[in-house]
Amino acid sequence: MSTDPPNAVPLLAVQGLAKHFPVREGFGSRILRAVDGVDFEVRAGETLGLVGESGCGKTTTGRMLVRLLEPTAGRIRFDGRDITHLRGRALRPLRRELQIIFQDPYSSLNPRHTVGKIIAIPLQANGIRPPGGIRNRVRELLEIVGLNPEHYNRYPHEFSGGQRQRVGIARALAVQPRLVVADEPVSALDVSIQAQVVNLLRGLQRDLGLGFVFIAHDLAVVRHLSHRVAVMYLGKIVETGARADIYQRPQHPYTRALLSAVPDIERSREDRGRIRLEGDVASPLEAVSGCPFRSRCWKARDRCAVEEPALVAREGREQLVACHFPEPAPAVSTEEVRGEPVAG
Amino acid sequence: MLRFLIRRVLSATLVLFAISVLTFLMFFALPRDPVTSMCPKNCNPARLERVRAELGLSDPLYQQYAGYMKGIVLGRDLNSAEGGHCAAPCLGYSYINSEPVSRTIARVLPVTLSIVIPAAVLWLALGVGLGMVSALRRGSVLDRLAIGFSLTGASLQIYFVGAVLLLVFTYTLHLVPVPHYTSITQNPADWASGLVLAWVTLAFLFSAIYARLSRAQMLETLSEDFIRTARSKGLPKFRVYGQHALRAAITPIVTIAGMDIGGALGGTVVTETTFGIQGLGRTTWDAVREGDLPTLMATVLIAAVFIVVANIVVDIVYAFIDPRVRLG
Amino acid sequence: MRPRVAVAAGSAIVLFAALGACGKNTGQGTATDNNRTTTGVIATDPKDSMGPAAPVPGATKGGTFYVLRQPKINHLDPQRVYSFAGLSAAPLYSRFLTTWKDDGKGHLTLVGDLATTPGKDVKGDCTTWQFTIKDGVKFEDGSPITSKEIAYGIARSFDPDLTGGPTYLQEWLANTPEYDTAWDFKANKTSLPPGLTTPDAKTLVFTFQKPHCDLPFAASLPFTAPMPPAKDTGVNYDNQPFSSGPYKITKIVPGVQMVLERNTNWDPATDPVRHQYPDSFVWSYGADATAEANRIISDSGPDASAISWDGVPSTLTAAVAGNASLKDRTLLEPTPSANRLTINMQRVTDLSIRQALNYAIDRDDLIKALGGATVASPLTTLMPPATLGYQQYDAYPAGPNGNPEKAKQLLNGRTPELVLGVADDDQDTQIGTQVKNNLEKAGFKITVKTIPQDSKLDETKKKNNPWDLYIDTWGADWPSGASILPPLFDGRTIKDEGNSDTSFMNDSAINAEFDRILAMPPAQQGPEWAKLDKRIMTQDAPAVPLYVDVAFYLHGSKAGGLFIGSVFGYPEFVNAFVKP
Amino acid sequence: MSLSPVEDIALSEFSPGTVAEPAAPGSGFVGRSPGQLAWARLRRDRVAMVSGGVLVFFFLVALAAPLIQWAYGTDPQQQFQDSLDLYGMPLGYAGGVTGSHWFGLEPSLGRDIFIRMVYGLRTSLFIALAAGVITTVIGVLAGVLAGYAGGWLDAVIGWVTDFALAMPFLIVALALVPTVSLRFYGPREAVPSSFRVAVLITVFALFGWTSAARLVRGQVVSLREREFIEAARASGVSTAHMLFRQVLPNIWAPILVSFSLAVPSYVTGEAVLSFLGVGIVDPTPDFGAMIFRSIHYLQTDPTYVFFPGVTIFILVLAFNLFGDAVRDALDPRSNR
Repeated sequence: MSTDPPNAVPLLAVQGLAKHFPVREGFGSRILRAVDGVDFEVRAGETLGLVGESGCGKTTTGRMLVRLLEPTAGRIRFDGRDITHLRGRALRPLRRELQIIFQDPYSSLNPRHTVGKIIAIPLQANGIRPPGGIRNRVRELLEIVGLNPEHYNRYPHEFSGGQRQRVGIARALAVQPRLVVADEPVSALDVSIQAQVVNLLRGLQRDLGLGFVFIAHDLAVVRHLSHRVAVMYLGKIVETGARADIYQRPQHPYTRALLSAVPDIERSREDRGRIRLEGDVASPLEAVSGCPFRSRCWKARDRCAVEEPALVAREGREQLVACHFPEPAPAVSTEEVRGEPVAG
Repeated sequence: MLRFLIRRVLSATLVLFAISVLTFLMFFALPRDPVTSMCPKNCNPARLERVRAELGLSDPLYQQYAGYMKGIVLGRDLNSAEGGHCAAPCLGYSYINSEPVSRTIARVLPVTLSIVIPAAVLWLALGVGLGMVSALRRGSVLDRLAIGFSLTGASLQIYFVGAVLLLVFTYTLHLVPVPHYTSITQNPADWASGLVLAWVTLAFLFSAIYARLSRAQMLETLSEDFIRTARSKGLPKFRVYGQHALRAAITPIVTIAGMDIGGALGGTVVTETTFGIQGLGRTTWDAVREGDLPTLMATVLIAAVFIVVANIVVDIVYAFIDPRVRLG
Repeated sequence: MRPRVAVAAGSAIVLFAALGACGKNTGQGTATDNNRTTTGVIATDPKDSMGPAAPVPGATKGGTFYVLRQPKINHLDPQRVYSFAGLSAAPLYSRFLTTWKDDGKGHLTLVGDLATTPGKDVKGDCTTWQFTIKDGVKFEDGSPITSKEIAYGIARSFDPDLTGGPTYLQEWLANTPEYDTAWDFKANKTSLPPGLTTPDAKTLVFTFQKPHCDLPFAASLPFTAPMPPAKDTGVNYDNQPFSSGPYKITKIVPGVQMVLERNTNWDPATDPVRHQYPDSFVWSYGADATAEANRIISDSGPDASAISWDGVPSTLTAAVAGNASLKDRTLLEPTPSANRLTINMQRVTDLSIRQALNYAIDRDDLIKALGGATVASPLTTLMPPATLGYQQYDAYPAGPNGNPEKAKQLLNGRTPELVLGVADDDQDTQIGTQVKNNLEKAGFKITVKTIPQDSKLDETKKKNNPWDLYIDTWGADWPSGASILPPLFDGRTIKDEGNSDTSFMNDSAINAEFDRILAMPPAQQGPEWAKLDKRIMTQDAPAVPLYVDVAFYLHGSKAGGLFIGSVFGYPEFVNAFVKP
Repeated sequence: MSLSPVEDIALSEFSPGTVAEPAAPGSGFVGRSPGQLAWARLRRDRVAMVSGGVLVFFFLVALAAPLIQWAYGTDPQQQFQDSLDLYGMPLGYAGGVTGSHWFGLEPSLGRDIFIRMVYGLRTSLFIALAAGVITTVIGVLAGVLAGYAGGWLDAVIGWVTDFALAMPFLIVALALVPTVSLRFYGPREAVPSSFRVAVLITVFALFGWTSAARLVRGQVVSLREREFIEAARASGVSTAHMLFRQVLPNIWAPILVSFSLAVPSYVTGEAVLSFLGVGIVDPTPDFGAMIFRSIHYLQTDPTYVFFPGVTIFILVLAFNLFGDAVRDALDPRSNR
């Protein structure tokens, strides 16, 4: 469990961030609104959990944060500087401060390079000359992420998935960034390995004072790392707040549904009160009218079809929710925030 | 999609335009003086000059080119030796063949179409079928035979196989008539029997390439996660292979098939020469050798049209079979 | 396993190619009769010009005769016919002023065709020629052929649009090579060119400003075919010639086939040479020479009554000539097309070098390189043996394989460096190799320079062309020395380009001889040309005579009455019939 | 046939270090690169070794042509027309095969087929290899640029590709050769065969790069989506590093395969051009020209067809098999 209170100055500030992809179907052309106006802030050393089902736009958001994708609209500020449309050389300094860990440990490592080289590339590309030499720094990094430093000359195919993900983490850490976007870093791993990697990240968070934007598709993984959590649905944030608020008092029906799906070995299947969402996810291709979640929401009323709910604070808390009919009281049985990781 | 199409068509038009200009220029770089072929045996420089002037060949090149292009779009008046007015699309008049080029094209184009289209159907069916089956029955005797077949086919040449097939089936065993062309509307049976050797030869060599390609593609696709997932979900084997795998494996085949068929429609010089059938390819070759500019321009442009159209069709088909592809 | 299967399958196919590679070739074969010479007369007895033609032994009526040929005939319009295929086909559907009675064995008689005689030299000085048109000659629609239609045909040959045909009559009548500016056909369609008159419907008179004793020969070319002015469709006439011969064209599918059927208005009694045995002739286009030959060898279906017009390709001769069962289905004759190694006398001015070249040449091996005895037959004279009055001689006797020693002796230690221009196609470059290796044995240094095939003829015909040696072919329009030696060696005709005198020889004594012989009556010229031939070779050696082309044709077992024409050396169809 | 990477991974999962080369104690771990693994797989592949050996043999023969001539005792230009019959066909058995003429004699000119094939291989393989290398380099550059840069550069390269594909190859070749040779050589100078070789290579280079370009572009477009490319981008590497260190090493397999297919196609393509008078002309020995010429003698001199025919078949087959083997070795997944 993280201890340091979040810093007061936002390191990363995102306003109205949007990404639209043109999609051609048959003989027509439509716009896919992958991310459609997202606001959040991350303070130095703080970890924001970004949660949502696949296809909700969280990965696209992550890619835009590290400027691998060009935002369609909105603004990204890092350390007070507008980085929304930085290009080429101007982007270089940012690369040293903002790094990314990828989801797929198999495709994120160049199979033709040794892990040593993979980790060294960010150093070389950014002209960083560590005091002991690049080679020593790489060994150090391998040690930090829990790998044998003598495996410097090995190729990715000689490692397991978990080991590879550690290499990916070492690469992200090489330039000593202040913020790391972790894009579902464990979802491709076996459950037993997931826990190891999550623990590694927690350690890094604690020891290096790193800030994370931790992207995940379920709330379970995020719980142990995040100071704050944002829930995304169809390219929008539907609820955001401090971890404890989100987990104990989820107000948006979608958050509730997600939470109910968190496996909990201590309770029997019957009294888990799992909410099964029915209905189809609205297509991100269709023009939005009203609440995007209404097609699956059991509380949907006429108003939801007409008016889109704004992301605002309800009940005077620092918990923002975009719902006309937010949950009034804690209804999920996961009352307390558990300090232990989900597994192992 | 519509915008994509428009852009592709515009780009293709530009390709055609560039090719027509280049062909025109190239033609005048050819060592042969086209006028000599229009001048009787004992023609002299004065007469050559006069013929040249009459045919507009002493006009500046750009003017000649403009005249030619105008003919295609609007039609134009040719001089009396060329049969007078020539309606759009006017491809000009060939002194070598002493007929309007449009007549030559009308004659040879169906020949090439008749060779290529059935052959393409054959080679695609045979090649892709064989490749799929051998991928699914990997390691079996059938697979090995198919590999042997495709390696052999891919290592042989049309002129070689064609000559041997002709010698064996036509001249020695008399099983197949001598290759010839009859219009399909006139006598479908004769049409088929006259071209069957050409089809078989083309199909043999091409299907070999397609069998190799589709086998490799199929194997690669079969090892992809989504196929394994589909199988593990218990979806019937036939549906998985028939729909999912085939669909994914066929995209690269479509690309290559488009290029091959487009190119072949533009003329199969070697095939036509091997089997002695006068199609578009041979006509192009003859036009180059004989310095027949109007025929050359027409055949080159038609060949180019086939290739660019095939490319566009491939892109469209691609978008339909592989929804992942965004035409951007 | 994988490679074994593949290799086995592949080898099986390749081994197919090796089938039949087991017989021993001992070098037996049919040799060409190289000694066929031509004797020719101009008929003096009007009976010779009368029909009907003598029946062909064994000929029967009926059936369809097929002619296989790769490209279509480029012109069918008689005023534009000049290709050998056209000259071969035209007599089937059109008649001319005069024509050759040819027995296929070298005996030629020039007779009147539409005319009652092969022309009458009115004044005895070859300037005025009169023809009388036969009675009973008709077009395919039954309308009579008169001197008017013949004159119209000749008149339209002045039209510059109607390219392709010969130009003798036009140039002689207009007395200038610029005949089409001297008399504009399009502006004067209702009148006749200068010097051509039709005093009445039966009489046609040519009046020349200069003597042209060869007129009766020239009149045998198809451009004297008649045409009713109403039927003239200009350039499109190529696709629908109006028949005056024994057959009429009933169907043309361009590039595919041409069908000729009996013309019932043709009267055999008026025709001294043509027959009308088959019901129809079908020219079918497309197959190449190899395919044609193989079809004929198969001898099945319609191919049994067919001839392959493109001849037996040299790559197949061994299979055809070595096959005894095909012997009675082949036609093998030397033709009048003479090939020579032209020496550019502007560049090679030293007679002894030109003579050394003549001694050095190895005709035997050259002919092997060309494809053997069925492709070419050695020649030591400028005129081919098929010329009237021909005399065999060898001015530089060196044997069939040449005499490099004798050549070296003449060169006397010099090493002349000569450039041989050849077309850049496969066949010609091989011949270049052959000639180079051959001549270098005799002490020459030869550079083979390839010239783009399409332009080779034009380039070598240019005065001041940069090459020393090149191979030329001459096929005369009629078998007289007059149509061979003066065009090839009269130095007064040399112009900037388009020369026939590609040796660029200009010997005033020889030029005077040309004038002297040309003024003689055609029948007496023959021996004089033969003498002059030898004199040119001995005195000037402007070329190395190499070989004449050999006609080697194959026809189906039911095709009869075929022979190789003595005038052009191509198959003739006037006697053709289909065996039942 | 080959150890798949799955097995490698599985092994490393359980006992890291066992798959590595048995390194001397204390010298640290040295991993085996994919290239080394591929080489190891290739070495264990019998087909690859046999086809590779055949290719090496052909190259050696081509290189050692003068040496072979010396040992064989016959000049490629030497004519033996005394051994031809009156139709110009070789006397004796099987197209004139004798102790001194191992593969018989050419009809017509009567030159020795064996020694001309040896020299012809030299010409043809040189042209094919040079053209193969040049077209592959051009194709890879164009493909990588188009695929990686996308946007207008992709559009322009795509357009040029379309243009090159639709361009009338024959006409360009036929117009180019005489025009260019006129520019460089006088009307009385023989055009040396080296010049013709250069022109042929140029013609192939002008037209042959498109398929490699398309292939590479496709590969790069799909690679571009791979996360390690994004990772490199996030690391702030330069474009050159991206193209040559990240992208290129991952597309060697298709490049090598397309190269191995291109080379034999140039051998046969060159045959067609020679036939049209654009390629290598007599008397320079050329394998492609020989094959094309020999086809016409299928009925009368099968031996003449047989030896060049079998040789090109084996050559192309060896290229195909070796190409496949290389692909399997580099990218074992495709054969899994």
